[in-house]
Amino acid sequence: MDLLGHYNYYVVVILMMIGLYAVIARGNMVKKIMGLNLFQTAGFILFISAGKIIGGSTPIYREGVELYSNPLPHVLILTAIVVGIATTAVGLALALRIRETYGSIEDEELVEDDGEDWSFGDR
Amino acid sequence: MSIVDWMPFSVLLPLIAAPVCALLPGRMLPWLLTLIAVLASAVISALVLPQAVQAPLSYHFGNWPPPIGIEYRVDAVNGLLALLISMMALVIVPWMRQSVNQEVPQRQGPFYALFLLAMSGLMGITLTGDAFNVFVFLEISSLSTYALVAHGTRRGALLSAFRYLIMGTLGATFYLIGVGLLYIMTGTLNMADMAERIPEVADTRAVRAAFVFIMVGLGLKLALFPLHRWLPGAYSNAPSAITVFLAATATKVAVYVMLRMVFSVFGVEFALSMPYEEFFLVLGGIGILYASVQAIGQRTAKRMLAYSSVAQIGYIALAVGFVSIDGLTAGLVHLFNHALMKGALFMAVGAVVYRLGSNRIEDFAGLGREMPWTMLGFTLATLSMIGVPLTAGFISKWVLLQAAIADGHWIVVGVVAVGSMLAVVYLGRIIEAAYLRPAPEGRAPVREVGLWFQLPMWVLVLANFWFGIDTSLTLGTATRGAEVLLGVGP
Amino acid sequence: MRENGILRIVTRLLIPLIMLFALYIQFHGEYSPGGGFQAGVMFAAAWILFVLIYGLEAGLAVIPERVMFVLSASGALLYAAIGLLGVVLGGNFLDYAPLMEDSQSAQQAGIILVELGVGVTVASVVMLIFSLFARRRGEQGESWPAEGDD
Amino acid sequence: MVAVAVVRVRDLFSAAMLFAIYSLLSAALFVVLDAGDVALTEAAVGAGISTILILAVLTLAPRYEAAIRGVNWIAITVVVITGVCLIWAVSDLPTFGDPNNPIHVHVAPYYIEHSYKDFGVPNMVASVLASWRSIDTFGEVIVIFTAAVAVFSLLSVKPTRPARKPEDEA
Repeated sequence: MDLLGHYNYYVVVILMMIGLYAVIARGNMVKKIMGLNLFQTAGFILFISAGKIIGGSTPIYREGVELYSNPLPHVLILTAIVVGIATTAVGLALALRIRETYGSIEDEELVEDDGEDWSFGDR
Repeated sequence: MSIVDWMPFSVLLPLIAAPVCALLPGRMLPWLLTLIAVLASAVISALVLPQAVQAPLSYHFGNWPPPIGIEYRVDAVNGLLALLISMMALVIVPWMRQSVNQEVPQRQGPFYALFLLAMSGLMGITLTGDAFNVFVFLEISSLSTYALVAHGTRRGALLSAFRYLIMGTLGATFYLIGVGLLYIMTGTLNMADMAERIPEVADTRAVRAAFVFIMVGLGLKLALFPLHRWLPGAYSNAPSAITVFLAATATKVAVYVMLRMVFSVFGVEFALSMPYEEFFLVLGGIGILYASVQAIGQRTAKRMLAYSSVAQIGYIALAVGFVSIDGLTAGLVHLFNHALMKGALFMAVGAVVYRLGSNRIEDFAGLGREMPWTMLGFTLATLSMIGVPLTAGFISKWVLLQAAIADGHWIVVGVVAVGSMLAVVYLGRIIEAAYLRPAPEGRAPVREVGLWFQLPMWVLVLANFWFGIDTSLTLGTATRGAEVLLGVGP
Repeated sequence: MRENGILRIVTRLLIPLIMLFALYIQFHGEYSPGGGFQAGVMFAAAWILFVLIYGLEAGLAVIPERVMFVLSASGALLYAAIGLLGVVLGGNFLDYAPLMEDSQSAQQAGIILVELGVGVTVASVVMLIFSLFARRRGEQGESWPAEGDD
Repeated sequence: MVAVAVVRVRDLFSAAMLFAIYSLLSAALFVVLDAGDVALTEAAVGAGISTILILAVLTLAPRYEAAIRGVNWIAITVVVITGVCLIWAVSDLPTFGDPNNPIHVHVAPYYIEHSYKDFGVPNMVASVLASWRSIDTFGEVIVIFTAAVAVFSLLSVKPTRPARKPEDEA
């Protein structure tokens, strides 16, 4: 019963781990952004799952319905989704510019170019 | 209208000015609007602080009482921080005009709009009393910061901005998950309300995990060692003006949120039941040593100062690691003072970049004669950084050492001493280059920069001395803030 | 894709429907799922569909980028103005109660206006971002003809 | 699961498509969980806008990502630690769907009760969004506006900027 009662949460954790792995391990910037999105969406499912009441209904008032699911997480996640798409857009725009200036969007290929030592002037 | 009614406008005015600013043509108008908005914000913050020190002020948006609605809640801690942010912005905006003209030659409306958004985002994080609202304003300030960093003229700016974006978003999402777990356990998002409800559920693993998630998320944002990797690139590749602003404010706000969450929301007992103290002392200590050594090896001034910032965050982490009035006071004072010193240092470097187009350390050779005022300012700010008596830096180190000695943490005393030595070494390299080495053969004579650069920098340099001598504002407010955080005193 | 007659006709039928649906979502958001944000995205999606079929120039002829930019700012400003109106009329920021005598209709008016601000901003921002990305492609195509083999 | 495929597939184009499917699936999940508004948004944003933007970038970028060299052990360690921590935490959360969870007995009942009574607005999500937590939504509008300004300032620069010499700037 306990396992079933938390099924949603376990799924969330697994999705989160997949997304996080993509962000850290993948070199491709577009992939990183997708991973970030996976990670965020998993977080959203966590909130929404918490807002659900079994037997409850969508939080829109109707005559005779007593039990509604919690509207507050829905509001938070709406906001968070918007924030997510905003981040995605900016990230992709950056990836585009990087591709134009460096000719690649593989993060690892660009490591040396990034000037971690910042020693351009010595060459 | 009383001051409480004006309080949220220190956030809202720049926020509302931003869309207008984005539409304005040319260079002069956006800058002027930015200046006005920032000035208004600073005036409001200055008026709010004395009241907030007496008793916390609360403003209810839409007139809905919390926890139903969202409130802005200002006490000594965030009042001080809000004052710091808006004052720094006020000093930087006049400074940035020429520098931005050089580095952002295209349309400047959007640039200044982004600056306003970044600033008001930080202000919003500082003032709000709602855990989710923090996330929203965090994203406002972060998104605009990523774009601002990408405005840097070096092509590395894009890459740094992208990495900053990935790390920053991860941090924000971690924070969001932490808040989500807390919300699931307590049913509320208002910080004060959460604080009341956490003791009931403090023993659950979910709340503990929430604590860890929030710490990691904010640790990413504040560039706590070992999560600092994004910071040097972002600082060194951003336009000079943005570097000054970021160094002076952005990480400080993350520190503040962390303090607020740890002490005001989770509470001291809960924090002590987690390995909180060890966490901060160890990471802070290693951070200071590691970043200081890194700073010595850097070839450019901006990057060196960026590593120095990571080290300074280590000091703040050390200070807040002591769960005592002295420790927290030291952390808050250093938060404030470090903004003053780093602001002045980065401004001096920015002026050099403006003239030379370079900030490699060997290019500083001979500048002591050619740009005497800039380098004098740099040197004086360095003194404060090292912690020479009569400077602000001395005050923060003094309080920190007192706290360490009171707790019997002798290793910390040693780390602070070594860190200061290392600071002498790395900052000394620039000063040595500027004063002792002759200008390279064949370089065209470098002119001193104009008043627009000088005045703001000297305001900060003198502030370093002012707050080194008269500590009533910083130390007094910080002590009060520490009392508020620990929940003692009136 | 642009020469395909079926696609053109289907889109021509579809776009007004999507727009109508967007408006429905916008103004019916109080009664059923939806609201400014969803409507804005929906509206923008209709425009994007138009661009995919008829090309970016045709799309920009309907709404130039400059207008989108102004609209996106003005949506946010509309929101702020509603908030400020509450302050001017003696309440707190985003307080709708002082807007009208009757508190219920004041709240409704506030919500509708605010949602309108959200809708305008979101629609114009999404269109703007899409157009910026799409335009990039055209410009790059001219300057980077040999790229694309990797 | 689709998510695994999104990460595994090296063809970014297919990954984008799978990503859209993933978004649609989560939207469906949101409907099941009574979150109609969120589902609508997720479907429009995740499956619509994000995917379109990703595709727009992909037309300009190589379609295949570089081969992965070996296994990234650091990433796996970080992910596993996070995952274990989360599993450990979530198994302690209140049971899914129980109406007596703290989340349902504090604050939320006020919204549910007063939305229709005080506002005459049946959709509680709308009234929480636009009235009770209105400043959040204002922040949200500002975020999306920030994104517009940011993308605008990033992409309005001419694409073929001459490669600048790093020496002469800093």
